Amino acid sequence: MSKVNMAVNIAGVEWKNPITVASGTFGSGMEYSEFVDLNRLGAVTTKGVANVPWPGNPTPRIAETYGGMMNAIGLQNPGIDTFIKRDLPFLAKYDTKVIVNVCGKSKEDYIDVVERLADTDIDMLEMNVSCPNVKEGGIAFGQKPEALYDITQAVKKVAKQPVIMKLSPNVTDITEMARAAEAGGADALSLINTLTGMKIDVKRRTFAVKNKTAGVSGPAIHPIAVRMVFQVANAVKLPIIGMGGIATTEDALEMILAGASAIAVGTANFNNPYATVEIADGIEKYLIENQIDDINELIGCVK
Amino acid sequence: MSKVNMAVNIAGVEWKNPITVASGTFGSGMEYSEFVDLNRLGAVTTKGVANVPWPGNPTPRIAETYGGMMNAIGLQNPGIDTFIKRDLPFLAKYDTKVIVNVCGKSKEDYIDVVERLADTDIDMLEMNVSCPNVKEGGIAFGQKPEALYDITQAVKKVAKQPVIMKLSPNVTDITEMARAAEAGGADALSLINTLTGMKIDVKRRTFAVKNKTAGVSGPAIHPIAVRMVFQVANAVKLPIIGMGGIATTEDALEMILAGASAIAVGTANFNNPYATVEIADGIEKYLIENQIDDINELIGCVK
Amino acid sequence: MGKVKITAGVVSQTCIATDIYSLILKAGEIVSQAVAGQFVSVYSKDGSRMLPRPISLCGIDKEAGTLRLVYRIAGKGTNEFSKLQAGDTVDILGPLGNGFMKESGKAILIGGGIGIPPMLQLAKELDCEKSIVLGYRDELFLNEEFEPYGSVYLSSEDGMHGTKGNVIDAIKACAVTGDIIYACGPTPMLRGIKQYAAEQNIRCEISLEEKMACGVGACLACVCQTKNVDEHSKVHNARICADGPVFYAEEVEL
Amino acid sequence: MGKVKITAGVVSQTCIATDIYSLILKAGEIVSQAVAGQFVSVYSKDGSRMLPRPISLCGIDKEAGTLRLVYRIAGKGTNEFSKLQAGDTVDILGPLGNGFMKESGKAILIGGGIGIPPMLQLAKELDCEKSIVLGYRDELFLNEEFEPYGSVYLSSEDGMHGTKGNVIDAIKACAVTGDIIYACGPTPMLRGIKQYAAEQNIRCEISLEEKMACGVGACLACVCQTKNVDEHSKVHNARICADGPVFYAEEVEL
Ligand SMILES: Cc1cc2nc3c(=O)[nH]c(=O)nc-3n(C[C@H](O)[C@H](O)[C@H](O)COP(=O)(O)OP(=O)(O)OC[C@H]3O[C@@H](n4cnc5c(N)ncnc54)[C@H](O)[C@@H]3O)c2cc1C
Ligand SMILES: Cc1cc2nc3c(=O)[nH]c(=O)nc-3n(C[C@H](O)[C@H](O)[C@H](O)COP(=O)(O)OP(=O)(O)OC[C@H]3O[C@@H](n4cnc5c(N)ncnc54)[C@H](O)[C@@H]3O)c2cc1C
Ligand SMILES: Cc1cc2nc3c(=O)[nH]c(=O)nc-3n(C[C@H](O)[C@H](O)[C@H](O)COP(=O)(O)O)c2cc1C
Ligand SMILES: Cc1cc2nc3c(=O)[nH]c(=O)nc-3n(C[C@H](O)[C@H](O)[C@H](O)COP(=O)(O)O)c2cc1C
Ligand code: FES
Ligand code: FES
Repeated sequence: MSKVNMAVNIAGVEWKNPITVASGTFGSGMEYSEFVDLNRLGAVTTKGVANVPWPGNPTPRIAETYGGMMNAIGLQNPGIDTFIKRDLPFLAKYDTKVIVNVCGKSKEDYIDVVERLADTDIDMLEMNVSCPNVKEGGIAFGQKPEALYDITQAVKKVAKQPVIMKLSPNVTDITEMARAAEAGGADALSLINTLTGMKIDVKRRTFAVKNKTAGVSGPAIHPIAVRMVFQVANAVKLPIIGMGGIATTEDALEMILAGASAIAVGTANFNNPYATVEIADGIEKYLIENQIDDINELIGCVK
Repeated sequence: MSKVNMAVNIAGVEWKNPITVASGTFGSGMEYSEFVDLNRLGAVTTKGVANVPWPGNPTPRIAETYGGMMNAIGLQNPGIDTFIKRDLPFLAKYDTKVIVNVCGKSKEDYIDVVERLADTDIDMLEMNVSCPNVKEGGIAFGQKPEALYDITQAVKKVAKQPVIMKLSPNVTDITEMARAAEAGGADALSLINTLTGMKIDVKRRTFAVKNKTAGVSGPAIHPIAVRMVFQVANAVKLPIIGMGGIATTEDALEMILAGASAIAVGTANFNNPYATVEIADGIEKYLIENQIDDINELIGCVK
Repeated sequence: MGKVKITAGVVSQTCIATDIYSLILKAGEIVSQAVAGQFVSVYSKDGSRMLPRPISLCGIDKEAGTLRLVYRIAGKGTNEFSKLQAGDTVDILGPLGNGFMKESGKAILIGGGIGIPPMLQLAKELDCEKSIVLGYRDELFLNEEFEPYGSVYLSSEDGMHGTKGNVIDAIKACAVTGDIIYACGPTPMLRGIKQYAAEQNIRCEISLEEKMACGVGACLACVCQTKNVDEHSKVHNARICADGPVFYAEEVEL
Repeated sequence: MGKVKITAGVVSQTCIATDIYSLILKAGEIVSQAVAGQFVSVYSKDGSRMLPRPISLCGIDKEAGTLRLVYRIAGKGTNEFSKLQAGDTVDILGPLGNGFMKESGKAILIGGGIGIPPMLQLAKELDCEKSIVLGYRDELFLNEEFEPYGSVYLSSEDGMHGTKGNVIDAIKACAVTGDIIYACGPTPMLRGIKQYAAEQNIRCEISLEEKMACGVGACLACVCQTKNVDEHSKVHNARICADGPVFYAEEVEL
């Protein structure tokens, strides 16, 4: 099982295979390392981390939805100090790339975290621009092209690692956002973040998630994610990490055929903690069965 | 089972209950009348009709998705003449309100259809503004507030029946669209139309639906629809017909609690042709069990 | 009575060839109205699959009140069905579509691959002289059951059974003749048959397939292109589920 | 060996009260490591439900290699589980969470409603003098199985069984005393017990519930508010799945 090339290059960083995990669904790798040999993953993407600890939202923070779930964790995180002291040394023990997902309430917050990470040996930065934006007036950076351009530029100025801008699907035109990130100097894009949803408990006549709205993820949103990856792949030159509802080998391949250079498994981890490695094996098998030597031949091949 | 009031008033039109069907999933009522007594529905909403026959898209036009489906029927329809001659007389035999869904490639197309319907005894008009827009350069009327305002105004000028503007969910801010429709004079809103998606057949390495992109519907999208109904209900004063993934009584109640005055059953008809009447019965039962006299008390009661 | 959705009881299920299953369902209300060429929509129990799967009627036993479906595992839905056992239930909608239009004269029944099952019920219903041409890739199934109803000719791609090649090769090799062709099978086969029938000036009915959502003519998912503007659509599109699945070959573009 | 996801075989399932089921699963790898107070995540077969359902261990039989789960039908997932029969399989992940911290001294075990099941395994594991207080709405279940392990006191809302009222009413009415309380049940009950324990100056462990996604501490769905900033979160949030589900009552806000 290794006559085929599974390695992909994302903005200059070589991953041994195109599989990572979606931020926030895999902690910092520790918890799932009981199920998955992290050495088997192309990269580990961490939970979003801010410059200071964030308490997150009140519970209930999640609800199940048809074919998926919704969450409003509210980006609880222990802050960059603890993260560097505790989580990075753990991840450093593995032969996998480390992508740190960064969140913040203002441009300065993001810059703060990125600067703190500059001299660590992480491999890539992923900017979660769907965080609650307090300074700029509450709207997320991810929903206005100008704001996205701006934050991309600001982060790029201080970043020492390649910067992945993570796009929100809650927009009219995802290609406009992708182009803004590209213009701002992004090295790669990841998409999609969650789609904003709501669930009401009809028995108790109240919101199922305390925060009222919550982000929908899981297989239910996969077709929307594939469409957006396809559109973005055909609009910009940047490498794309595709995510949104990937649970099987076929789901992952769909993303790659649509134009993603790598893929992330999120909600599916909760259903099947072995999903990542099963997908890695499945893609390799697909390549062999279809006599394709190199995964890179598949990227964006459906036009 | 009739001590409770199930009747709702949508823009001056009294429906006997808050149940209709989503345009395009129920033909013009004929086909499903074998399963459902159309007299049991508050209203029947027809498939989109244009000023002339449209051939629609090449096949395959649909694909199944996780917890839903996608379609790119391409608004095939026999044109307004046949519709008036054949479908309206059929619907007139039933004691239910008739909502005609209207599509067009230019403002003139819409006006044409609306004028032709002015002197028929249909009850309401629903404008599908997600149609391919040829004249204005390809983008749908439903994705730009100015365009939506404009078409709403134009249609209202000639319409003799109350006008429902049907909103597309493929936008950054659904409330902005709702406000544009309200400002343009809409009498009611319906939402959501389908979310644009894509599915790739990884075996054949081609698009599952010939049109490449297709509209995702069904239970998978329900939480997104509930969120949008909630947001719109809290942004405008217009009555809302909620739809998107409603398959059960609970799904329908969620929409009503979120702020919809009526609901439409779409994709669920394909899974269960009796869904509409089962939901009508289910809501009535809920009212009785919860000792609520009037369905109107529930509308938008979760805040 | 018309179309109904019912919960059918599984009487029995057997695997009759690699990945091919024969399922007998107790389905009284549907059985009494059904004719050869019609189909039922079969529903998954798994909630992640909303759309029903259209499957042709391979057998209609009015006395027993049962339907027989013969299908190939093609994906997740049919895979789920293949696990059904006697005593289980499965939801079905039917009877759907129009059956074959039975005409007089000597009949040629042609079935290719998983298009073979509906021809068996047709063979039983047709009261005339019949030649039955069955095309396989390799493994045979159902062929023996056709024996009582006419002369059976086989073709197989690998040449192991009957004529090597496809059904048209078998028709030519065995000099099969008739006044009317009834056919069901993959589109390339039907295209060949349509052309052959035109050349030979034989009337020809073919049963078509397309992805379906409603199965009852409401959603316009399953159209095929027709030569003439049809009455329902006013464009060159007929609905396979409601206007078909059987069409005169000359009336549709393949 | 740690946590694993396995396909467990159903040994048996019985309905032990209205909507309450007792399920015995063959689950070797998980059984060998499990202790009272831990739980497993149980997966639906139906693909429309992605998230597993956390269910406490009511019994751990190391020799037979089986787990016992006792649960109430609360929605679609547990309804699906209630249909499982001997010979079926079900996927489970475990063992999850930390068990009760077994302390010395006379123990009071308190279970309310569907919080009763985990107390049974705890009663078996605790090697000390035990008072067992079980609170019901109306119908009894499992109470007889506690008899061998200590003095059992009942409360019921309708007063049909034991003290009319809740578990605290029973404790007071029957003058139950002890050095350490172990409790599981609905939050209002736990809140009452926490306060009672504080008043009486009795150490107190409580088992909490929250909606879960991962069950292993990765997603931060299932937090509870803690008095002190905890080591993992650096905010006042502990993960019920990974840091609990059992906490010292004084350390959490309810
Ligand atoms: C009128 C009609 C009669 C049929 N009769 C038979 C029969 O007797 N025996 C038999 O084995 N097969 C028959 N088929 C094909 C059968 O419907 C498909 O093999 C089946 O739907 C595949 O479902 P799946 O979930 O296993 O595959 P998947 O590929 O997982 O299905 C995904 C979706 O595509 C649809 N789909 C996939 N293949 C087809 C197809 N060929 N035609 C229509 N929809 C498809 C499914 O219904 C489902 O909605 C018939 C099709 C039609 C239209
Ligand atoms: C640590 C722990 C141990 C538990 N032990 C038991 C037990 O031994 N016996 C028992 O009957 N129940 C127990 N529960 C509660 C049980 O998990 C829920 O009743 C069950 O998840 C309901 O699932 P459902 O699909 O039937 O209900 P639905 O309401 O349809 O579930 C929808 C979603 O909400 C979640 N959910 C609903 N209620 C709860 C709840 N009370 N706690 C956590 N998640 C919930 C479900 O897991 C699912 O994700 C325990 C819960 C936790 C957290
Ligand atoms: C519980 C949970 C927590 C998440 N936390 C984050 C986060 O911290 N930062 C981020 O960028 N995305 C976060 N996401 C979004 C995921 O990374 C991913 O973009 C989304 O869930 C879609 O992928 P999926 O359908 O495979 O889960 C979170 C998602 C879930 C379900
Ligand atoms: C097969 C199909 C055809 C549709 N045709 C139309 C249409 O003609 N006009 C329209 O406004 N919406 C059309 N829709 C959208 C539905 O009316 C509805 O807005 C959408 O499907 C969401 O509801 P659902 O999830 O209940 O199906 C169509 C949807 C489907 C599935
Ligand atoms: S499947 Fe809906 S029209 Fe044929
Ligand atoms: S359920 Fe994920 S952290 Fe507890």
